[in-house]
Amino acid sequence: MKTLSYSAACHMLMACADEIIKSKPYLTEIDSKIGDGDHGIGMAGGMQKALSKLETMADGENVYDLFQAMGKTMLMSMGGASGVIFGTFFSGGAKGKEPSAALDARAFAQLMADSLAEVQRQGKAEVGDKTMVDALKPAVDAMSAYAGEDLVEMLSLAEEAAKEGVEQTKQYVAKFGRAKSLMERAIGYQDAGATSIWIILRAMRDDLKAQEEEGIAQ
Amino acid sequence: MKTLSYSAACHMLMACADEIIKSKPYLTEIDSKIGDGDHGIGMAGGMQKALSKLETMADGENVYDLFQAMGKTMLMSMGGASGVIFGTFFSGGAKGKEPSAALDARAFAQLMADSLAEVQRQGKAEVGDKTMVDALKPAVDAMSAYAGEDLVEMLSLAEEAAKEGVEQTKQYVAKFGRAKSLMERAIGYQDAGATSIWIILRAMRDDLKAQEEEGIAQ
Amino acid sequence: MKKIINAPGDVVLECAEGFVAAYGDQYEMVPETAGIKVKNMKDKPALVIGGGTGHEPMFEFFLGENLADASACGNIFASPDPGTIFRTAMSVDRGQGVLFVYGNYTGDNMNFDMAAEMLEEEGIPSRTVRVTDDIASAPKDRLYDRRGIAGDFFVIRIAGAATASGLSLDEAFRVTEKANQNTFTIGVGLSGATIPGEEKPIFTLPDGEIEFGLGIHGEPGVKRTKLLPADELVDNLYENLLADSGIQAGDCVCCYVNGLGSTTLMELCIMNRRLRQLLERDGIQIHDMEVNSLVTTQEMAGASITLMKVDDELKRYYDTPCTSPYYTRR
Amino acid sequence: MKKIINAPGDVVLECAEGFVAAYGDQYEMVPETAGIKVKNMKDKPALVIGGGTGHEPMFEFFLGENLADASACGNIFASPDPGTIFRTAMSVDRGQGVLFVYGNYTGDNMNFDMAAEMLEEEGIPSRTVRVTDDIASAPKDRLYDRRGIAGDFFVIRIAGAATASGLSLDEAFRVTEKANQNTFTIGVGLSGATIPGEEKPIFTLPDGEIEFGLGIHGEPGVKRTKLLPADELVDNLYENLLADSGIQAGDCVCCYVNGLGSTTLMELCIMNRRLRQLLERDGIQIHDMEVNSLVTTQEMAGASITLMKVDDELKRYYDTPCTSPYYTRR
Ligand SMILES: Nc1ncnc2c1ncn2[C@@H]1O[C@H](COP(=O)(O)OP(=O)(O)O)[C@@H](O)[C@H]1O
Ligand SMILES: Nc1ncnc2c1ncn2[C@@H]1O[C@H](COP(=O)(O)OP(=O)(O)O)[C@@H](O)[C@H]1O
Ligand SMILES: [Mg+2]
Ligand SMILES: [Mg+2]
Ligand SMILES: [Mg+2]
Ligand SMILES: [Mg+2]
Repeated sequence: MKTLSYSAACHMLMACADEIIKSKPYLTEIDSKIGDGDHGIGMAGGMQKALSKLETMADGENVYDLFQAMGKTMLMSMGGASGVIFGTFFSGGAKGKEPSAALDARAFAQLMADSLAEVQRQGKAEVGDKTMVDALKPAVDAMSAYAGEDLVEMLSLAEEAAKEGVEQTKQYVAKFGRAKSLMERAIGYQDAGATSIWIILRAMRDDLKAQEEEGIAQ
Repeated sequence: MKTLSYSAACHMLMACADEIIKSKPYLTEIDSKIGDGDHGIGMAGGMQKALSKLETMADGENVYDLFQAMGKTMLMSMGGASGVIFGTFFSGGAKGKEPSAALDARAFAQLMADSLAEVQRQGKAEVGDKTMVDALKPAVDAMSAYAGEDLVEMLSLAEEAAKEGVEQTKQYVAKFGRAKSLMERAIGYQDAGATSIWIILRAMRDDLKAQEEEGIAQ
Repeated sequence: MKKIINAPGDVVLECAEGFVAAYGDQYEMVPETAGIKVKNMKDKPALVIGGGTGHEPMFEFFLGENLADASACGNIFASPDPGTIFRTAMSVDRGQGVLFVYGNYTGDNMNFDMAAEMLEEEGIPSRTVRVTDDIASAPKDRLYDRRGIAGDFFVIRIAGAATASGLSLDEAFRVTEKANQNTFTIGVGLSGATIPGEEKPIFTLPDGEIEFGLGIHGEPGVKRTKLLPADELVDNLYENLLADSGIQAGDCVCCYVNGLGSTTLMELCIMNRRLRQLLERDGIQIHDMEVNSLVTTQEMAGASITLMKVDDELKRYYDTPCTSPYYTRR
Repeated sequence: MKKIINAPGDVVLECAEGFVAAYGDQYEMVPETAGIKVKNMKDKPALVIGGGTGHEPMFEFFLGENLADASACGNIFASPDPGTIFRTAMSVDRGQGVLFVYGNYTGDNMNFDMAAEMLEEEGIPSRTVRVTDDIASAPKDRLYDRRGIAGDFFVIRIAGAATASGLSLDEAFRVTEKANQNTFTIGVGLSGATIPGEEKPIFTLPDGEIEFGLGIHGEPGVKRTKLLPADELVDNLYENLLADSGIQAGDCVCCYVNGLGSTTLMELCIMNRRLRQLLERDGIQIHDMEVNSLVTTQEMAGASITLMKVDDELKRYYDTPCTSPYYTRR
């Protein structure tokens, strides 16, 4: 898939929401280990609201609007640090972009990179702080480094990098959130937010692939 | 010993105080099992004040004054139910009695019986409620039943009855004080206040015996 | 349970001293006791409250304008001695006599009665109201056996307003006793508490169990159940209160949800929410509601609900503004 | 820890509803949020406080005359979303702008800043003071990294008095920020706490140990020691406060001993007793002392000491009477 149309993007974002909602118990379990166990609940709640929002947007034209609406909906309903962080993950890169009917691999990678920058501006987390940045940063790096034109291939690389990033979080001590108070005791457990990023990227890849195979997309 | 003179009574009451003060850790340990562990502290504190008071009363004439002063001092310093109960044990029977320079066995037994009545009027405890009454009532009964004239012999019978009374408290559920909340779990443990009564009666007996042997008393 | 104390024997006195260190513009120690009195005692019948300590702010610090004038303080959960009570009463008597209000416990009754006798010997009249609001502590026909728990709050407020209103001692006594007769409380305990300096908690509850009717010193309650959802718990307490008090549609009540120490204000508010629903459902008029932790049992977890049935007279005294560092009403 | 709740997801809203059930004459819900506002908002810059809940009475209920006007409430220990904050601010804005005061935490900062941007888009000016009193949470040269803990109490009181005094938003902001710059707190934790609906406590401490500098959400402190006698503990906290704040002989301070939840008023008063001794020994003037549990962490055991260095301007605002159900000053 070389271009992500408005309708394909809408489909893809809804798939992300579905996957997070399905993963609610899994995310909750992960957050229970070293956090307060509400990550799955919070993300699923925000995604549910985002889904309803996306459903009303079938007729739009600017792809960036979808990302912004999704992020804004999460931002305005979830609360906590993660509401801002994940809201910004979706909307941060889209902010201020020229309207566009579709995205190619370059534009998509740029969108993600700009989102990461915005997440870091807001949240101040660096790689190694045991947050979603540990999954997002390597994924963005992989996408930026990707020289090809295939969105599915690019997202596969991103998904792999994110997965590896989640793995890495196990060895870190947390600098944000509840896990912070556990100090060394957090070592050995993966970060919930990083896991969400991986699930989202995987859902994007899988959905675009499926859309391609079903011939829905061009 | 057939009569308890003013000075012998003063000596005897000081011996009671000494014995209780010496037994402080023992009483505390007993009260810790089912109470709040302060009985030894409370009694020893009251007895210490009583001692100081008795020391100023060497020159008195009315035996009942000694009992009243001792009880009143405890009453006015200890607080709690036990301050009233043990204060009344010493002063309750002496209240309203015609002044007297000495007591014979009859008068002494009557004094104790009147004290018991006063303690029960104040505290409402009956035999079987796991209180000092369980030791005091049988001791008073033994003294009332005693037909002889020897104070030491009479107090020996009282001491034995009290000791048996303390033993009995082990099988009771408490109706007063902290032990009340333990319900059946208080069974198997003796009551601290009953133990104090036994120690006091034993101290009276031992002291009078010693005074007799040393020929101080008549 | 770890406690921030120095020597266990000093906690009561040091607590009072620390309070006066903060609020010494209004309060001072009663000489030779660990109790506190207001600084500018008015010409009125004196209101003296007290009993064992460990229920802060109740007794010790429930003093101020239109509240009590002095507190006679014993050791933790143990009555003060008659001398302490006598000195406390003397320190605030203005020649109009003394109204004693305290919870109905053998130890307190004995010691306060003796102090009352001592006052009488000095020619100072006194009256006594023993708070008997705990409906779980004895059946209705043995009212004199009922303990005083969170209802102390209401009864003392009425007494404070009544003694400050120009009423005579006898009249203030009558109004206060009327408040007591109309005050009904039932509580539930969730966990134990530890007395400073002691090692073991005063009582323990199995995991996940709660105890209805538990007293504020850990006295045993009437039944143990599994932990219930807040609404169900309140339903249960409420039904007991209505059955015992006879309060019914058309009656008017003041309500108080009291926390025992470590139960959070959040939980108490959640309880109060349901309480209001039930009262409204049953057509019982709500004159006022308070949610607070004024009668505590160290760090015990648990709560109680108090209803005071009020007529116009009680309302008038209830509505009198009052002030203290831990409870104010305007 | 057993808690008296219904569904864990409903605690925040039900708590607010239960509060309004009791104090609905003065307060009402902010529509579409779990926060509360005063009923009769005056014409003045609005003071909006908030953050995660679970610290009751702080934030949620610290509203009233010369206190805050509305609270924007998130979940337990989690910031509210920007929409909630925006709606809360809008509900009390009277055309004179909004002063936000809250503790300095990443989540709160991000969400409140977004709400401030939203207000700006509506043409409503706002100013923000992030309370940074916890001296244990970051070194002096990273002041912007310091958390807000019990010092919220002082800073919000000053903000309440300042916004109600006729000052402009900018001036009220200046005074409040000055209060914040002069407020220093250090705390000690004795035991953990549990969030309603969760099974495990948010942190645990070994038997007989305490932790200095622990945050009000269980954030790790600076050192663990054995439980110390109260006086020694206070000496320790006090020395740290003086070293960090530079407060010295001749300075004038307001003091606050705060309990975290299950630490009793008795213990807090014992601490305050020592605090006064130390301040008097060192020739530091005491403008006022408060002992209370206004910034809590569920049923956590522990306490903190706050010193606010005051000049004549801060004293003037500090001395302004204020009223709320859980804190009143006359
Ligand atoms: N400052 C931050 N920057 C980036 N990610 C963050 C930050 N703070 C928290 N997160 C992410 O949010 C996740 C926690 O989310 P969640 O459980 O929903 O919130 P909370 O910590 O309030 O319970 C963490 O696992 C982490 O990945
Ligand atoms: N009503 C009562 N009548 C008789 N004795 C009592 C009564 N109440 C308590 N006691 C006695 O007091 C003892 C407890 O004394 P103590 O430990 O000093 O007081 P507290 O129970 O206040 O800690 C009990 O062991 C019991 O013997
Ligand atoms: Mg979480
Ligand atoms: Mg959370
Ligand atoms: Mg005791
Ligand atoms: Mg005892």
